[in-house]
Amino acid sequence: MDVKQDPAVQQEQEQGKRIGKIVLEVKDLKTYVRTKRGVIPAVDGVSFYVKQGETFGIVGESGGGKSMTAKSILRMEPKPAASIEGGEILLDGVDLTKLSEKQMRKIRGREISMIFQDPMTSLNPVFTVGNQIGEGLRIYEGKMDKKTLKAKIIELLKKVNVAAPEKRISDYPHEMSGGMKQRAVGAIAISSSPKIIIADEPTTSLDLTIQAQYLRLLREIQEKSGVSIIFITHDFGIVAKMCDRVAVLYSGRIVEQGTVRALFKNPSHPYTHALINSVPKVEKRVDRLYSIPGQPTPAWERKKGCYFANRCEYAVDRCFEAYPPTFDGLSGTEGHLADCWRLEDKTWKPKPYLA
Amino acid sequence: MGKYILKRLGQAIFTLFAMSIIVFFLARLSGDPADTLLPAEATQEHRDRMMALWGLDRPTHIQYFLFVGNAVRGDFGESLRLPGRDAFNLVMVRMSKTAELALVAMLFAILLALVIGVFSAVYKNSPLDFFGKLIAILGQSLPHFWIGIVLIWIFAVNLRILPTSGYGTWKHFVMPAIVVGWFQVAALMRLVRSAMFEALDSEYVQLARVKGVSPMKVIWKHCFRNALIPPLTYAGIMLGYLVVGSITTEIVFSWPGVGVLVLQSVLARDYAVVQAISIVFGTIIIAVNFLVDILYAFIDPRIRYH
Amino acid sequence: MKKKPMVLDEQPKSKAAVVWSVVRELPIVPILIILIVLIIPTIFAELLAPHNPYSGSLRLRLQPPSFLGGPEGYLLGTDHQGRDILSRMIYGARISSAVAASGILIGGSLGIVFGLMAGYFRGWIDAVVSRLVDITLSIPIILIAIAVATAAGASLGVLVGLVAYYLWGVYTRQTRAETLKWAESQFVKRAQVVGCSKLRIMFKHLLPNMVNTIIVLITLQVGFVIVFEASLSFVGVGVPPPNPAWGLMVSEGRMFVVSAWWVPLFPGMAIMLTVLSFNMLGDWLRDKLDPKLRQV
Amino acid sequence: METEALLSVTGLKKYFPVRSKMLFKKSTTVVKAVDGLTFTVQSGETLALVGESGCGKSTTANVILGLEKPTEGTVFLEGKNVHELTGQENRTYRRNMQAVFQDPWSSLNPRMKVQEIVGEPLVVNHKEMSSSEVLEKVKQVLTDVGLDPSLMGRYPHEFSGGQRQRIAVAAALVSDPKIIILDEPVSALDVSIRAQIMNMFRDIQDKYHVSYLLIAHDLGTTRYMADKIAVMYLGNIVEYAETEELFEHPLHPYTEALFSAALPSDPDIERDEIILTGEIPSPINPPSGCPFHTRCPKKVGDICEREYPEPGEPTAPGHLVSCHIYRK
Amino acid sequence: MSKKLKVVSIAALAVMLLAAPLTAGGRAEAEAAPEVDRLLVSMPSPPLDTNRIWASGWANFAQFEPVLETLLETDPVTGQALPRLATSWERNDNDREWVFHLRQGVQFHHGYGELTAADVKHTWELLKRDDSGVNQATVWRSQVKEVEIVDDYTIVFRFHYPMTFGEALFSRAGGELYVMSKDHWDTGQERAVDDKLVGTGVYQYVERVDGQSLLVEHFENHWSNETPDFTEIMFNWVDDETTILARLLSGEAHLGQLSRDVARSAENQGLRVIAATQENMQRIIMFGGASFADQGVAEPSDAIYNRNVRLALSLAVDLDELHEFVYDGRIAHSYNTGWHPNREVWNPEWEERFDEYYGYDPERAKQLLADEGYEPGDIHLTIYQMNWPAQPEARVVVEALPTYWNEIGVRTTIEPVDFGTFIPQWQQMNTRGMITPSRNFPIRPTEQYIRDQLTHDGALTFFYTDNFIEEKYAELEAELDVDRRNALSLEIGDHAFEQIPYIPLGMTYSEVVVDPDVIADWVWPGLNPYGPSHWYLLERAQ
Repeated sequence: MDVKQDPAVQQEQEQGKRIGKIVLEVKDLKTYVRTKRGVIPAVDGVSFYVKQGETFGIVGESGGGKSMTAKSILRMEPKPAASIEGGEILLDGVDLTKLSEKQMRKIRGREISMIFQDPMTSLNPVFTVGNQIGEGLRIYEGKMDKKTLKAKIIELLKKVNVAAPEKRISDYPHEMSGGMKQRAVGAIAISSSPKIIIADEPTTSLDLTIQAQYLRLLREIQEKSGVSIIFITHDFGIVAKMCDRVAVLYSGRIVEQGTVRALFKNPSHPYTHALINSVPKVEKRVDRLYSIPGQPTPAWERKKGCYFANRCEYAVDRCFEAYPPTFDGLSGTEGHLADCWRLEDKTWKPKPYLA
Repeated sequence: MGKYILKRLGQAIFTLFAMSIIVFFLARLSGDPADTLLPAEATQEHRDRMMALWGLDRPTHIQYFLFVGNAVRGDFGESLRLPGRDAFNLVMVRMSKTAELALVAMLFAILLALVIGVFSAVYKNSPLDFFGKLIAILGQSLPHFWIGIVLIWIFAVNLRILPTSGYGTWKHFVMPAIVVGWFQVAALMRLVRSAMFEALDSEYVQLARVKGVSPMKVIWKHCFRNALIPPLTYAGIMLGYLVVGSITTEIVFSWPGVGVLVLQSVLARDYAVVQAISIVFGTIIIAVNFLVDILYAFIDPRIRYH
Repeated sequence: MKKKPMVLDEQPKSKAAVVWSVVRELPIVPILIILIVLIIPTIFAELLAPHNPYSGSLRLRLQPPSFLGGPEGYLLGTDHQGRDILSRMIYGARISSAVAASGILIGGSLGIVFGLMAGYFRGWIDAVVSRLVDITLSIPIILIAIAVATAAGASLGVLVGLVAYYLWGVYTRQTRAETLKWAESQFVKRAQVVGCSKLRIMFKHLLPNMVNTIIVLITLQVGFVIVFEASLSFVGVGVPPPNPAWGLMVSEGRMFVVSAWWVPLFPGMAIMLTVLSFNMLGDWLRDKLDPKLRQV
Repeated sequence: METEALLSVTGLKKYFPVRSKMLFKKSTTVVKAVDGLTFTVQSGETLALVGESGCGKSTTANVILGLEKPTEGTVFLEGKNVHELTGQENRTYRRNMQAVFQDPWSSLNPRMKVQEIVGEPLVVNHKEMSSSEVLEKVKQVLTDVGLDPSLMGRYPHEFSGGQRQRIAVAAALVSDPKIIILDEPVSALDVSIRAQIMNMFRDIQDKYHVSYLLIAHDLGTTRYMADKIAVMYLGNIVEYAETEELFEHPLHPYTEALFSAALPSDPDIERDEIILTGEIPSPINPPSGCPFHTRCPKKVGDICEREYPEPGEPTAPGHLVSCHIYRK
Repeated sequence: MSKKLKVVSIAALAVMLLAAPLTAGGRAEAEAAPEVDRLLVSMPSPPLDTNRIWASGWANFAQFEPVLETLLETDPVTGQALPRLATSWERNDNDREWVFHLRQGVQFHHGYGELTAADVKHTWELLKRDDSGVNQATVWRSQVKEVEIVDDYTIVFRFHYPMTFGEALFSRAGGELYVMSKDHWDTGQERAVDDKLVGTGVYQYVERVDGQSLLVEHFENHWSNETPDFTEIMFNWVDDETTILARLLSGEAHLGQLSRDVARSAENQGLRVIAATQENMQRIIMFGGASFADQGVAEPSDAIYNRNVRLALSLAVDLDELHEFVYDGRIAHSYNTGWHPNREVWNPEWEERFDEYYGYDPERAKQLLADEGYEPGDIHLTIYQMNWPAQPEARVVVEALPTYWNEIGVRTTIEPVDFGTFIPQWQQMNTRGMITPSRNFPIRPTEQYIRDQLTHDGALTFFYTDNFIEEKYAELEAELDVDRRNALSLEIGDHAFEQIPYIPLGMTYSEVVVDPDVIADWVWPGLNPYGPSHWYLLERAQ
């Protein structure tokens, strides 16, 4: 198998991306959801930032709060069951949690846009693709005559490499191939030249070769427009391939975040460590996968202490008493953070799992 | 697509054929028309003469073949009860009045159901949802005739803003259409509501919201079009219900439609008219279902035909 | 935005609390109404009814309710035969629920069996059943009702038969659609792999999964049946008098709408409350069990 | 393949007729879902069918499971044609052949208790067993798959995804099958659970000596689980080899493209990306000749369009590849 | 949303939907209504919404009344036959020949010329057609031997048998000879009639809207030069009584037909009930059945064959209560059904002894049953209930009878049937009991009545048959002397009274409800059992 393992190449690419200042900063975000079992913290004090032009990954398992975090940023948490109960979401210094729905509508699409899980179902079946791309354009750029609108739509379709965009414009979604639909969704996402695109598990349902096409498309879009992407996924492979920095969510909290390389090379939180080791590798055969025992505890059954403690092989008494603080500067890099009591000991590390 | 249409057409024709058999024997189920139509004083000779006149002295299967042969040409014979009147014409004249009423009623039902359905889906579990549902269900919770009588008393006798009954101006349409249509609102509303839930849940609606489309536009442009489709498929069944309702409603509002005709014809064993009514109704319902199937395929081309 | 902030409960909810929170959500009012108006009278008619529902004295004809100055002991007044309206309503509940229950039971079971067969076997069985349903639904029921009732005479049996005949198509359609949906599911595939017989798959695997839908369907149809009975009584082919069915009472009483309003009003109220309650209950169940149910 | 294989599939074809879209025109088109498969599974080994959606791997599973009749070709289990079984033979076959499906949420009947689900194969196929014997067996397999048997009175919805998949495995194991078809058994599970389940499959194989036919699209999973791999494209096997041989030396251009598209397990891994153009062609009118020629970056010439490349063993014995590149 | 709010809102809506009619403010005060020229009539739709009057029975005739005239008219006050299209008439050959002298100068509507004997003969020919369905079709067809046109103004009807009730047959009171124009017929035969009806009445036909209405207007060239108070009459077909009441209250109808129960509410709301004048021409309501016979096909062992059982059943019914509470007192006793004091044959004893046979005495009834050996519960009757046109009270009575009979230990089942199902049963004498409205003929009807209802030979041999009556009627038929015939009639009457052939409930008047602001008064005899006649006598309110 043709594999290059040259860190220098990676470095080079990252720099080539022209990563700029911080665009979005989320501080101690708390989104609570009312369920039959009571109010549960779906997002439980999440803090991170995203710089211009970078790809920030949010990775975690179902129920970890990934999607709720994304929805909260867009202020689309399902009301009234869910509500933001604390924290700030600063977009260029403006706190989105303080904005009214009407003001938020000016942010959505224009400043932050989103790509959903399934490009196949995120187009409305009863409208033409041109219509759906144009809809956003008219909102962002005001009324315009049909001709200009059409020209702009075609321009956008060209940007996402749609062949013969003049013809595609009047197609209904069901008349297009899957790849075309992906591109159309991409065109909608960049139609307003947003600062940030949130991609919510955009490739989960795709085949490998199609996934590869799509990921390349996203990368192209980013290169062309310099947009920041928040990539929400459960797949470490995608993180490895696409992201600059990553945050690992577990039960509504970020347990570890940092650059992708730092995280992969020096996973500091036992959960991150376990996750990385429980994924079967394409590159080599492992004798036995690491497997994390049990499953995440539902919020209403949670005891005090670290949420991961009951599944953690390194847990000590303290882990069951209080939630650990966040430690910075792990693996010698600033910005590599993790929540684990064991990290009080600066030299402690989860022991490498020998497969 | 062509094959699909042909297949549906074949099914529709078969359904009609099977229906004709049922209708034919149903009409003969309840005895001789002579017993109802002739005065009690009539003699046997008188009776026999009438039976021969109407062709009822022939064997049943021959009557059936004659019936089918003529029915295909729209000839159901003369009404037994209204001699000299062509049964088919008689039905069609009345049917047009019923159709007018049904159309207005359907329009009313669809409008109200859409508004209630959409709002009660969007504002689920709110007072709006509750009242919307209440109004929708109320139309179903009392018999047509009673709602009709109540409306007559309120709007015609007390307030005098609408005519009590009869056919004529647009004002005559208001109350019967409400009565007939209201009964359908609940069912339609449920369809719209669940379709709206589906649409509201969909990613394309989320995408629209992310695009910054205003909530009203999300609801009325993106969800609404999709929520329209399921009620459409209900149109055929709805017609059936409309007929049930229109008969009692027409009697209360002395609407000159098929309602009274149905009642009188069946009670009078007016074979010709009963058959004409059933076949015309059945054909309309089958045709509407057929059209809906076709239309459905056009409106929502995602449908796959297996 | 002035709304109550959510507070994380210190104490996670106990099982009992969860159960209670579900119970609290039950549509208590409709359930109570159904109990009081329909079910309790159905069971305890003999105990509850103060008078004979079938006979009265013509001298006591059209007397107003006792609280409006009518004779003692006739709480809701008397009808055109001098019979106690309350007693008739109490026995009427029994007739209404009997018609609805047996009609739905017969029509429902037939429809479920046919729907399961059509949906699971597909092919010619499906074609035949589907055509039958089409035919059933395309001949207006009222025509059939009048024809059959004039031929066979109006009776409770005929009425139940008509209701069943009308409903079987609805059930067949719904069950068929559900069967098609579930037949694709992996647990059915698994059952096939295991080697379950077709009968076992239909009745052990498919049927239990349609219970939700069927229950919702039933709740929504109880009301329909009661109103249907009233419509048939209006054209003279419903429950035969002197049986005290609610629909018949309203239908017969409508001529007294001005002179003796209590005759149609109270049975009308019973119909309305029952139907409304069943619909509310049905809608609630639907929201709980099957919010995207594509059927009426 | 000298010893008689446990499962042997020969020349398997499954075509579905499609209705013509033209008015008055007779329909002749078919979907060639599976177009001539031949492979064997030996006792105790794991064969993986890998491919993207539409390649026919699920149809293959359905035919082997007896849910569909093949258009052509045969499936033999322990020397018996599975589509020509009767009575007791059929019950034996049902016992020996079990399956675990992808979605643990829909593969367990939500209206049946765990003990009913797990015990059903016995109830249906081992009519001689008493209910207490069935219950004993159910308890035993539940323990084997790592579930507490005391939970067997509960309904599936009371379990998490991983537990439900264990229940499904228990139900497959309960009749002591010879082979279990694993249809994407972990792809619907969370990452941390996947490892548990995959480990469990391996443990069970060790313990029961059962064969697996694994249907998968995830390469990591296949590399971890399978002994042999068949790569499928448009109803055909394009390459077939022992797992390590295949991963180390992929020959077919499609296999190469597939592997290059696999996500890396480390950010430092950078592969030459072979991005295939276009979509997988429709199986209704599959391309003539080599089915991959429409997207193949290494097309050698007209022959690819004309002639179907018969499989050969150009590099190593047992490493079959269907490609004209290696046919010169 | 609070539960309380929900409950309150449901209650509010319930009241709105259910109780609104109760707030009916009644008839609005007429704001000095302009004089009404078009009279609006709301009536149940006629069974035949057609101009072909020969096609069906009397139930259909109300709609023809304003347009057509008969040879003789019935005096609304005395009930006697008066000249109408015939100025005079003679009976010859022991009533076998009836000669009519027609009025000269009578013009047909729409310019179809003058009435002549040919038109009368033409009308008769219509009535005896193969497809004729009129009540007296048998009479017109088989009893009339020939019709001779002597000259344009003289016509002779010759009968096979003595025609004893010619005054009824040739007037509105019992026949269907509504004279129609032959010239008009000749223009297009049936189609011409379908197009319009051409008669000589005070009103002429304007148009008929299928299923909705019939409009007639004053005919200016009417021979009598009578000017009716209303220049137009519009009949609207309204089938639900409640709607008729609503139309009357809202001014959309000035005249309507309602059952007594509804009429009572109408009176409370300020409307007026006008009853017909002729007691002996109204409906007789009685309870009878084929099995009340001592010979025939049914099992004679049935309890109902026992005269004393019939007597007991009769005694168990409280007629006074029925009269007062169901009919509001607007009903008279029918002492011996088929006979009436206004007619030639009457026995005053019947009235005196009525209570003895038909009065209310449940104790005696019980005793009678016990004497005949019947235990309570032994006797089980089936009552066929039909919807008789223009008999809304019948339903109430049918439901009341079981209560009375239950008192004396007789069980009853009500079985709703319709006419068509019933008639074959009736003819096979399988019917056990029924309520039926019947009607007396005003002039010398008794013999016809006996023939029809009490003998095997009559068209209506399904009420009561009896060897004694058979014999006497045979005698009567052979007898030509009127006095002797009357004596036989009386003898049969005595026998019938004694045998309790039916339970007579009474005789009722036809009634209409009118808006007193529009209609001041109306004297009409009430000839047609199903609807009003003599429309030209309506008096408009000032």
